[in-house]
Amino acid sequence: MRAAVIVLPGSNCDVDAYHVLREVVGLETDYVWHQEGDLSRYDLLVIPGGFSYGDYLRAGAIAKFSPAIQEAARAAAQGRLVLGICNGFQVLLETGLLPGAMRSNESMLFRCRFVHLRVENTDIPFTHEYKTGAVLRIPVAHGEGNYYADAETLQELQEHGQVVFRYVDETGAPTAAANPNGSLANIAGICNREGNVLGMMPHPERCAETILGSQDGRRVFTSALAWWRNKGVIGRG
Amino acid sequence: MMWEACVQVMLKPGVLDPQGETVGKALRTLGYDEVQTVRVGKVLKIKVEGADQAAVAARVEEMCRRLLANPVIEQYSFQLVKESEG
Amino acid sequence: MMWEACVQVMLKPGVLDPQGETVGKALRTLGYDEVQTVRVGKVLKIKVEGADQAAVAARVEEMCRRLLANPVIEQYSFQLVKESEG
Amino acid sequence: MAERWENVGLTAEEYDRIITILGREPNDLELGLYGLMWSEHCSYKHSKIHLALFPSAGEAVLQGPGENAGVLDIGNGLGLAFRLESHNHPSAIEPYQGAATGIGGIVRDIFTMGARPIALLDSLRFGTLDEPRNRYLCSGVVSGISGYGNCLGLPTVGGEVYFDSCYRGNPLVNVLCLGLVPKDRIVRGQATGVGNPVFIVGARTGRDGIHGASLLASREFDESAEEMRPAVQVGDPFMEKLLIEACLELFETDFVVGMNDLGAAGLTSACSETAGRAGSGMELDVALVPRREEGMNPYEVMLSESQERMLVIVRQGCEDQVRQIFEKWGLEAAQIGRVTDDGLLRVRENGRLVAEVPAASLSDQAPVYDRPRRRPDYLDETSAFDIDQIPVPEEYESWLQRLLQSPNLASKEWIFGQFDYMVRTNTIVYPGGDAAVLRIKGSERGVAVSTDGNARYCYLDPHLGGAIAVAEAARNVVCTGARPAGITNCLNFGSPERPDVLWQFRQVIEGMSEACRALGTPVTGGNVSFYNETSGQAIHPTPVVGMVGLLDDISKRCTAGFKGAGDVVVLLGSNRPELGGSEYLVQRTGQVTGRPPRLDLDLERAVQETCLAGISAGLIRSAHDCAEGGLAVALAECCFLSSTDDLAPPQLPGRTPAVGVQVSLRSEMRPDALLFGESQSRILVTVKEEDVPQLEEIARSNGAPCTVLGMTGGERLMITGGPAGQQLIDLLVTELWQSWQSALEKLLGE
Ligand SMILES: Nc1ncnc2c1ncn2[C@@H]1O[C@H](COP(=O)(O)OP(=O)(O)O)[C@@H](O)[C@H]1O
Ligand SMILES: [Mg+2]
Repeated sequence: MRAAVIVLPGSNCDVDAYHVLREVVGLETDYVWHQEGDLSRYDLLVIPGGFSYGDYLRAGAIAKFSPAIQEAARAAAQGRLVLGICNGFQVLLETGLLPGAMRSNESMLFRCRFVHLRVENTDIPFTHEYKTGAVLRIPVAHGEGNYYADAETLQELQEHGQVVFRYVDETGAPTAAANPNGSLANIAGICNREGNVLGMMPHPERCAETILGSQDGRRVFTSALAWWRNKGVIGRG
Repeated sequence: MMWEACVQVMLKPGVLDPQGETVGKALRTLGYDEVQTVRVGKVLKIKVEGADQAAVAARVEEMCRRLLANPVIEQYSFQLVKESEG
Repeated sequence: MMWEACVQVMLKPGVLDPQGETVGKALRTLGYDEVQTVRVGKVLKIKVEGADQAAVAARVEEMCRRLLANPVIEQYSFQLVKESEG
Repeated sequence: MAERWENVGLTAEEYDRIITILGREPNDLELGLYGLMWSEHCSYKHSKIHLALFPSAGEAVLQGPGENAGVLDIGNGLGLAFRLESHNHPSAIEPYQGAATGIGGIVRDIFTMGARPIALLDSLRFGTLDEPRNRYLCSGVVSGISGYGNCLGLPTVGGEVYFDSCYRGNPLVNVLCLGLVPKDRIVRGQATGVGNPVFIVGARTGRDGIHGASLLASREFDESAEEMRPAVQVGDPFMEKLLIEACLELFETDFVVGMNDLGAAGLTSACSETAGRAGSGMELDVALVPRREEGMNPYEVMLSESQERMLVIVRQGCEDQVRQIFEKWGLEAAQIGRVTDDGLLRVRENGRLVAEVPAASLSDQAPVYDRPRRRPDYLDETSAFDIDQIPVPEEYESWLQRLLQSPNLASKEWIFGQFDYMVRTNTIVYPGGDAAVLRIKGSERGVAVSTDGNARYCYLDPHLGGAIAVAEAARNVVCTGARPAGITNCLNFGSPERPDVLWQFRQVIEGMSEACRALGTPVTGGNVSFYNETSGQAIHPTPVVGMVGLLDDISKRCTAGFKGAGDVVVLLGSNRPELGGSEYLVQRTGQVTGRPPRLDLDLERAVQETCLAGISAGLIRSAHDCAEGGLAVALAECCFLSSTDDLAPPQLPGRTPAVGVQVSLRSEMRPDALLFGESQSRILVTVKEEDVPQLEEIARSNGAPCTVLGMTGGERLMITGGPAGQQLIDLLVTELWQSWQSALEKLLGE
């Protein structure tokens, strides 16, 4: 499997995604500059966190026009894997690859801290190595992670198991206090209908090594690798 | 000819506006009890070159649709004003 | 009576507007070569209760000065519109 | 009418000096250049001779003071570039942008050296939070740092904040940046090689900030600040991020001869400094400088302090490749001049000569002053203060509760939680403890870093206070298992034209130097911020020390929180009845008074060596410095930060505490001094019961006092002690934690 980390002007978690993919998971990984128009050789495209174009106007808004992001849409349509983390998630929303939109955190403050996430759907390439309902400890670091979708979209998301991660407390309950940003229905990550495009606000690449306080994010990457090795069949970890 | 498009982008009604809520709360804390609701949006003043008002308007409309507003949560409106030469 | 104050807050001329610069560049990259400059500001729609227009205007003016605009780098203007009852 | 020189802030003598240098009267532009470069901010004319006292040499020093940042050798072929800088005056006018552009400036200082910036710290001082203005300044500054630093993708891993009425009207915003550079690729701010082209890259030049940082920071701060308002600049972190990446990409090539950021005094400073350092000259044409505004005259172009710009001196013949790199990152790079060998800075406008002065005369021939110094009178009163005037309180629990909610001692998570302290995944000890630790990927090594400076001690005894700032910073770093390696510093003072302020300044430097020598930590650079006063009222002398330390093996790193129940709590160092200058005394009397705690540098070293040896032998399971609030507060903090994780954790902030502690402090001392006194050279450590003798042996061989105080466990913080051995504190840890954890948010969250 070959992975690409798309580097947009203003990306800054590109180094972290690269480090995890290459050093921790051991994938062949390249940085690709956002002007790159042909990403057909990659099985996994990661749109990393950061502040693409300074997050000016709206987070992710300007990035959606980059050739590499347009390529991500093609990859998604072909069933290859696309993962958007934090700003990458915002980009996926702006491009329409995932439904909904992001607003400022309810507190209007940037918040960096560890939260708990419940894995709601373990039937997709990125999460099949988790146990359903598993509670993960994983960091968030964002100022605009307050997910919004209209009622209809929300219902569709729920019906099709597209809500992949929810903010919960230590016991796994999706309480208001456990929600770091006011996100609708405590949503922290969603996927497309097919499950090959995942967007999430928390940072799995920041908790894939014990030295960083948690390894709970690692399986997002190893799941993807196993899925690819099994030629698209989901194996239970 | 030079035009100034003044574009307003607001969150759709019904979409909770955290910034508006925060500003509203701050105003009431400062003693402005008469404040009922606050909604915060963006205004963009865009200077564009163009011969014909209708054509310029169509282009600005397109900019709004493609980039300036996110139709999932936002709505936009704009006014076009002719700039005095020089 | 209910009023809506529509407050515009813009950076003062001469103050760098990184957001405007970046949006302008993005628009030109998208092919809108006619775009000369872009300045981005805030618009706040504030619903206020008040009997008398002049008094309401004075209060809104004060809100702008004290909280809504940062006089060091920003300037503001506003319009007051009477809301239809109900 | 004001004299010519007065308009640019110079004296008649300084004007004469310019005439001597030039052999003629300067024209207006030339005079403007001198005015700026000879301002206190740019020339250090009042501080230079005192700063020379700092020990700046050391085996590991790859670059000492004089460049944009100091660089220490940290092994593995790497240099650690770091520097601390103030942005006090801009932040007082516009807290968000002032702090943001402060970050922008210090980051440029680091990557100018060829270093990849890896982390930030912030040291802040505000007036008390009961005043709305101070709350506004504090939250504005914090969001400015957050807005700019987070966008750059730089973790802000630590810092400090104090609230004291002396900073009312004069907040301090000092920021520190660290960067890594291959030892053999350090870039210097030097313009060498006759004929080499000079580029300006990054943002366009506007009228913003003309007479900004330099003049604002070189004058007393009063109502006239109002009219300087247009001098406030807006930062563009996105532009800066592009600039960092482009410059670092450029450093991979061999196209660059030298580089300098454009900070205070803009082009004037960058050109004259690079030429001055190299002993060369430079010729430039202001008409070639890309502008953001029309109609700017040469004076404005030369003096503009527009942000996010760099001056790059390039090897002749590489112009196009250089342009291409900047183009890739969407940045403008304009060739504006070339290096000459005649020592002159020659400025043209469309070819017409508009200024011609010796470059070095601007950058390092400013006059140097040794102005009068005098010990201030208030010291007689404060040092005569007698603690026996203050009755011993009835009970201690409510005092502990009160202290833990004081914004000076409460959890700072409301602040650092707004900073992305994890990005780049190098932070392996998070903020919230003593020092942050960053791993150096691809090696076993790590860097620990902390900023410290208790200004109350400096106010009460500047010599001692200066020494304590260094000792405490070193102690913080030692608590993680890192060996202190060097410091940078920022000296925030009132007007140097006042003898009492200058006396304090000198004393602080002497104290710091003494401690640096004793602890083997050279000073690699720093910054001076004078004129921090409002209406004749100066701030407390406030040196801030930025200390870095090195860990050879990061798997041995140590954190402050207790690691579960059943460990023995040991105090390295000893308690003395010292309440002078303490937070407790301020809370009780409303006054900063008394004598600060003593500092015995031999003892300090013994304690630090013991702690380091204990950590590296794998005995010490947690280590925490006793600082403000004294032993009781330190014990509470060890509980608050406790966990049951077996692995050395990065110490996640904001988690509910895991264990309590029970200690007995046998002492004849009055209990409030015992609990809340701020004696120096104390570290609280925990070890397994069977390891106590081994730790005692290490302590003995180093000559450090070592006392078993008690045991971790339970849910309560229990302290017995004092002359009668009575119960002093018995409180539920989670309850204390809640008020400590939420205090700042309550005050600032609104
Ligand atoms: N302004 C700040 N920015 C970031 N971190 C901060 C700030 N203030 C305090 N901290 C962090 O909070 C913790 C406690 O700070 P402090 O009380 O000054 O510790 P100490 O007394 O041990 O020096 C440290 O980890 C410090 O880095
Ligand atoms: Mg400290």
